[in-house]
Amino acid sequence: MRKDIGMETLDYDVAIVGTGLAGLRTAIEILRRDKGKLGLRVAVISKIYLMRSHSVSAEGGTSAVLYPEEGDSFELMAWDTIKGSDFLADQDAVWRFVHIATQEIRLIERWGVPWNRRDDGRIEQRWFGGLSFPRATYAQDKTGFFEMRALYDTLLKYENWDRFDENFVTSIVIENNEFKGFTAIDLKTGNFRYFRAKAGVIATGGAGQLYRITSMAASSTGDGFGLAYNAGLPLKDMEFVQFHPTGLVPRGILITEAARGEGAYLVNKDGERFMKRYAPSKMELAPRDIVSRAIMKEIMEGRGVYDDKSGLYHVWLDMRHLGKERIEERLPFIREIGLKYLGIDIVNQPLPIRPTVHYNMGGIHVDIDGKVLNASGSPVKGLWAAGEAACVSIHGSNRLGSNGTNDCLVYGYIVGNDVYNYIEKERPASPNLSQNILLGEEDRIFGKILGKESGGEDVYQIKDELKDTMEKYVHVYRTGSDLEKAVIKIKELKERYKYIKLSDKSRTFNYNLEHALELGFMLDQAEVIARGALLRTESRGAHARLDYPNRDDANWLKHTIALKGAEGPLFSYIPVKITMWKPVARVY
Amino acid sequence: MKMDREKEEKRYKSGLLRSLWPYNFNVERYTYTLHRITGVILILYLIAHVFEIYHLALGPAAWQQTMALLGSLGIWEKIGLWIIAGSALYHGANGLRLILNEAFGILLGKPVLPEYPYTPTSLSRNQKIAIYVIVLIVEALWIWAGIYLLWGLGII
Amino acid sequence: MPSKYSLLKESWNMILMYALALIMVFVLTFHLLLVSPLTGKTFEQVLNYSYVLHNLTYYRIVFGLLLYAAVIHGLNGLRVVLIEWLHVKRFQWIINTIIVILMAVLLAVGTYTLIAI
Amino acid sequence: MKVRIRRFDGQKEWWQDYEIDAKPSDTVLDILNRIREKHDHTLAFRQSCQMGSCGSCGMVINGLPALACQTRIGELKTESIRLEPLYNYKVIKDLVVDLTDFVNKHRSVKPWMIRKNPEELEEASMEFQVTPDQNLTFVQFDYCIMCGVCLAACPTVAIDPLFLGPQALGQAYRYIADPRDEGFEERIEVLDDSHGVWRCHFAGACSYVCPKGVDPAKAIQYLKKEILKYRLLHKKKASVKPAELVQKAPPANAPKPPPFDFKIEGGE
Ligand SMILES: Cc1cc2nc3c(=O)[nH]c(=O)nc-3n(C[C@H](O)[C@H](O)[C@H](O)COP(=O)(O)OP(=O)(O)OC[C@H]3O[C@@H](n4cnc5c(N)ncnc54)[C@H](O)[C@@H]3O)c2cc1C
Ligand code: HEM
Ligand code: SF4
Ligand code: F3S
Ligand code: FES
Repeated sequence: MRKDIGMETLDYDVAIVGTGLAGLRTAIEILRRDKGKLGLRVAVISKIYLMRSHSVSAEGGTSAVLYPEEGDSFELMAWDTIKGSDFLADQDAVWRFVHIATQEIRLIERWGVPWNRRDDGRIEQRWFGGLSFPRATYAQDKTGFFEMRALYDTLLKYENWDRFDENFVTSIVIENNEFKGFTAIDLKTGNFRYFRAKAGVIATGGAGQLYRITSMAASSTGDGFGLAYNAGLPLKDMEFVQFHPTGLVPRGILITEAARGEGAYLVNKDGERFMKRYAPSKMELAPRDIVSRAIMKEIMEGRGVYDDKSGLYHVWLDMRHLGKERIEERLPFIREIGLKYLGIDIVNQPLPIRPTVHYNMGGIHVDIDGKVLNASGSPVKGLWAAGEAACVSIHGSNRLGSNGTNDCLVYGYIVGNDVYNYIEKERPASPNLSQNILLGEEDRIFGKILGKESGGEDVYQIKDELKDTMEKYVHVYRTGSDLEKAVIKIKELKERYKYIKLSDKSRTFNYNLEHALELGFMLDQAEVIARGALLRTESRGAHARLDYPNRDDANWLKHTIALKGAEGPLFSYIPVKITMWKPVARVY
Repeated sequence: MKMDREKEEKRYKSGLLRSLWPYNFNVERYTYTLHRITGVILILYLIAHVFEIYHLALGPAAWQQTMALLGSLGIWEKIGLWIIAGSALYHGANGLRLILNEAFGILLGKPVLPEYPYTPTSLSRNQKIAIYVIVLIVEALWIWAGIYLLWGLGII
Repeated sequence: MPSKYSLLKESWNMILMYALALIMVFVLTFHLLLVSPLTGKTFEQVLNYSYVLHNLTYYRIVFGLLLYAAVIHGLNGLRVVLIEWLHVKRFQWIINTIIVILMAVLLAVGTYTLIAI
Repeated sequence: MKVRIRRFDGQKEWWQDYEIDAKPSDTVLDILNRIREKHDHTLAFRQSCQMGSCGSCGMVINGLPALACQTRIGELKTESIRLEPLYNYKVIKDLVVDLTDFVNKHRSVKPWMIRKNPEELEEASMEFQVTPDQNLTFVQFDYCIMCGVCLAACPTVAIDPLFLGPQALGQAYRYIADPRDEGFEERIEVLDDSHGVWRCHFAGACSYVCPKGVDPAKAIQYLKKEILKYRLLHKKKASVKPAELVQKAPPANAPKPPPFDFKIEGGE
């Protein structure tokens, strides 16, 4: 080992990477069950401060069945979810998911979430896209933020965990199908760290930064996907990238679906509520893929509005008829965003919006308990994934609005319990690992990337081009020729990535290095997404091909599995679990 | 340019300066600085004052001596007393406002749903009015005291 | 982590601060009035030995109150400023001790003055 | 547009000037990103959500602590921008400051739900019933995104690093005001300390700069009032009890999914 580099080994029972809703909920569940019984020690790792995770941006709501006496039911929620997913969801997982969600909502209520209330003090719910019953529980339009706060605060209550803010995880160490820990860089000191743990949980969220117009945080670079992919684990259904219909022009900041849930209109250039042509019964409250496509169609057919400042086409989101009082009570953040970034007050002006990247339906291939599966479909010992990073799959090819946060909560609960049971039952020993793997990883980062003096490629230049490529070719509507272009361009970028040179050589807070590593992950994912989309010759949910406009259940009712090969990803397919409803035509 | 940079450097490091330098911030932070400075001035003066009055107990001669000693300060005695009078006026008036704020929760406003652009109710119009009233009254009394002390015009 | 060295909870100190401040609003105003132009005297005249002596003996109770209120409030205030400025928890008791001694001295001198005149 | 940035690389500090073209609608964070991507890769600053809800990007902009992603160039109305790391923190590199103390202070005030009977936080067959009006008594303080900007403005924090600071105190009050919480006595044990709530002298700068309208100054003054009430009159805030779940039959006209094509086994 070189002298100038410090390497620490940190011993824990459980290491959790990612502290969005999923990561925090998992940590709490483990500590909550333990209560000092086994004295489990948990490491909570995040590349930014724990409470800064992207989940704080979630706005609209969290679905759960709270009022069976008013006509809601588990069956109905399951049906909505499955129909919304265009029947690509695993139905057994959905069935389990809808049942746990209710308890989660009430539990986090007790931990402090200030849900909006009815007059009698019970939790209020509202409409969301694709629902048959208004079951999106909400706290104004900062739902995710308040949930994060409650979970973060609750986690502080427990003793047996250590926080590792600003630790960037660089690889998952797996030997003989057994999880052995994570390697990470402590951004503050630049030290290399090995988290030796008996169990690991990946909850690193989505990859919105692949695109230019995105609603996701700068930290959402989908590192979890890259980590798993590089560790030889399969990714599932990555070509399904959700575009949220209403992103604020030009940046893509999210205007929550709750705005439409409260009754906002989508209006084109001519002042027409165009949704009547695409989803006559649900109108603006159709699922996201349908509305996104509708907006893009309007724009493509020349009924969009041109914004000369940004050079983008958009449509209007009109909330003027809601009235100031209702907006202030239920959508204050949206009003703030409009005022803050465009100087537009939604009380008396419509907002310019267009689809923005929002969610990755796909993710790390896991089973119904959140255990990460390997290439042959059996669980990796000691490794779990939860939240947006994992793909069970509950959301199939299109997630319903308000089903993301409860996925995180429910799977946080399930995974936390599963991890605890595993440790309680099997009492695994602390893994030991040959030093060589660690030295190799250390050398890759500090020697080959940070230390390299040759080459002249610029990280940010490549990132820019990648974003442009994805934005141009792998967007809401896709065609074979576009996707081919994307694949070629990404290949070229990957080649150039090998010659990057960092200009920041320091150890403390070397964001240059972090971005370079992230870019590596992003290029891999972009390739998986574009190649997967090219192969899937049908239109399903969020994946809409202009050259194959119809759903093709005969050939494509199956999940895509992508594995890292020597020359880019290798694809295979596994069947969808259909236990309740057979696929039918999806009309709204 | 170089001067400027050094000044910046100083402001950056010193906790006491940073604490008492309210430039760029809200009125309340100015009142905080003043309250603190006047409080310290007053207590330092009080210590001296107690010993000053102690000479009263030693008889007229001792008292005259003390007065003479103070008198030898010339105009500075007056200026000093004027500052102390001002301090007492300001500290008392602002202290009263602080008591209303801190101990009785008055002038703060109820908890609300914040509306963008955020204007905190605790620093709202009522608070500002209270401060300006205090400043006005103190200012007026202080000028009066100045006329009285510095020019010896006792009769109204 | 309640500080080991604060015998009283900090809130009692502050209650004292506020209560004495409220008392002082009246007695200090009174004191200032006695040396103000409203007395119809010039500045030299209000510092006259017999005038001061007369006031102090005549309103002995009021001035006693002012002495105690101002010394306790003021020194407690000074203590606040000092513990914030020096902010080393281990040394807090030193500050407290100095303040208490100073308080005792001032109150003794002041009380003696009020009694002796 | 000229941008002056206070830089620090672990040993030396210096001001660095950049010349950037900017639109009035750009945020300061956009400018910083542009500098990092196009001009100077070594510049370090934090960011995440880019929409003013995560609290990463607090810094001092033209002498006033604020969020970079929420400050538009047009609003600043100045020809040049001066950026410094947050005041009153230890600077690690460039605009990145050390928040360890800040986070620990927050934790020390027990910012979590406390019930006399902890079991009530473990199971939840039914929610606590809190009316919208009761909700209003604390939601404002729950808006805190933990950006730490308020501590950079507070004059007491500037001299007293042990002072808990407006964020922690505001959060303590957030839970004290919450009708579901019963941890008042436990919490004031920490707050009523020589570097606790009484070191706030209502400078109000915290509320003045808070980017989310949390108004911590208000919370702290109310906190003082509550503590005085408790000490002098032995009064505590009232709390609500968890309600019982009442199950009722669904209405006849409830929407129904299509019948199952298969029989489901198990489920939860
Ligand atoms: C704008 C917006 C609004 C939304 N609104 C809703 C809504 O209304 N309702 C709903 O149900 N869903 C909503 N969603 C979706 C939902 O918010 C997300 O699916 C969910 O928050 C994902 O949470 P997570 O815990 O999986 O990951 P995240 O919250 O994204 O957290 C990822 C974590 O992983 C860490 N991490 C990543 N990489 C690394 C690494 N290499 N090393 C260390 N740590 C790492 C990050 O630091 C972070 O802590 C919304 C999403 C967006 C973008
Ligand atoms: C009308 C009379 C007075 C009133 C109403 C008053 C009020 C107050 C109040 C409310 C405070 C607490 C401020 C806070 O912590 O928020 C305070 C602090 C203080 N007072 Fe007074 N006071 C008065 C007179 C005096 C006098 C006569 C002295 C000096 C002898 C004095 C010295 C101080 C000092 C040193 C502080 C601490 C300053 C600080 O913490 O910033 N006060 N006063
Ligand atoms: S109170 Fe306001 S300024 Fe302080 S940390 Fe919270 S959000 Fe930031
Ligand atoms: S700025 Fe500081 S002094 Fe108090 S009111 Fe805010 S905490
Ligand atoms: S980047 Fe999240 S608050 Fe600015």
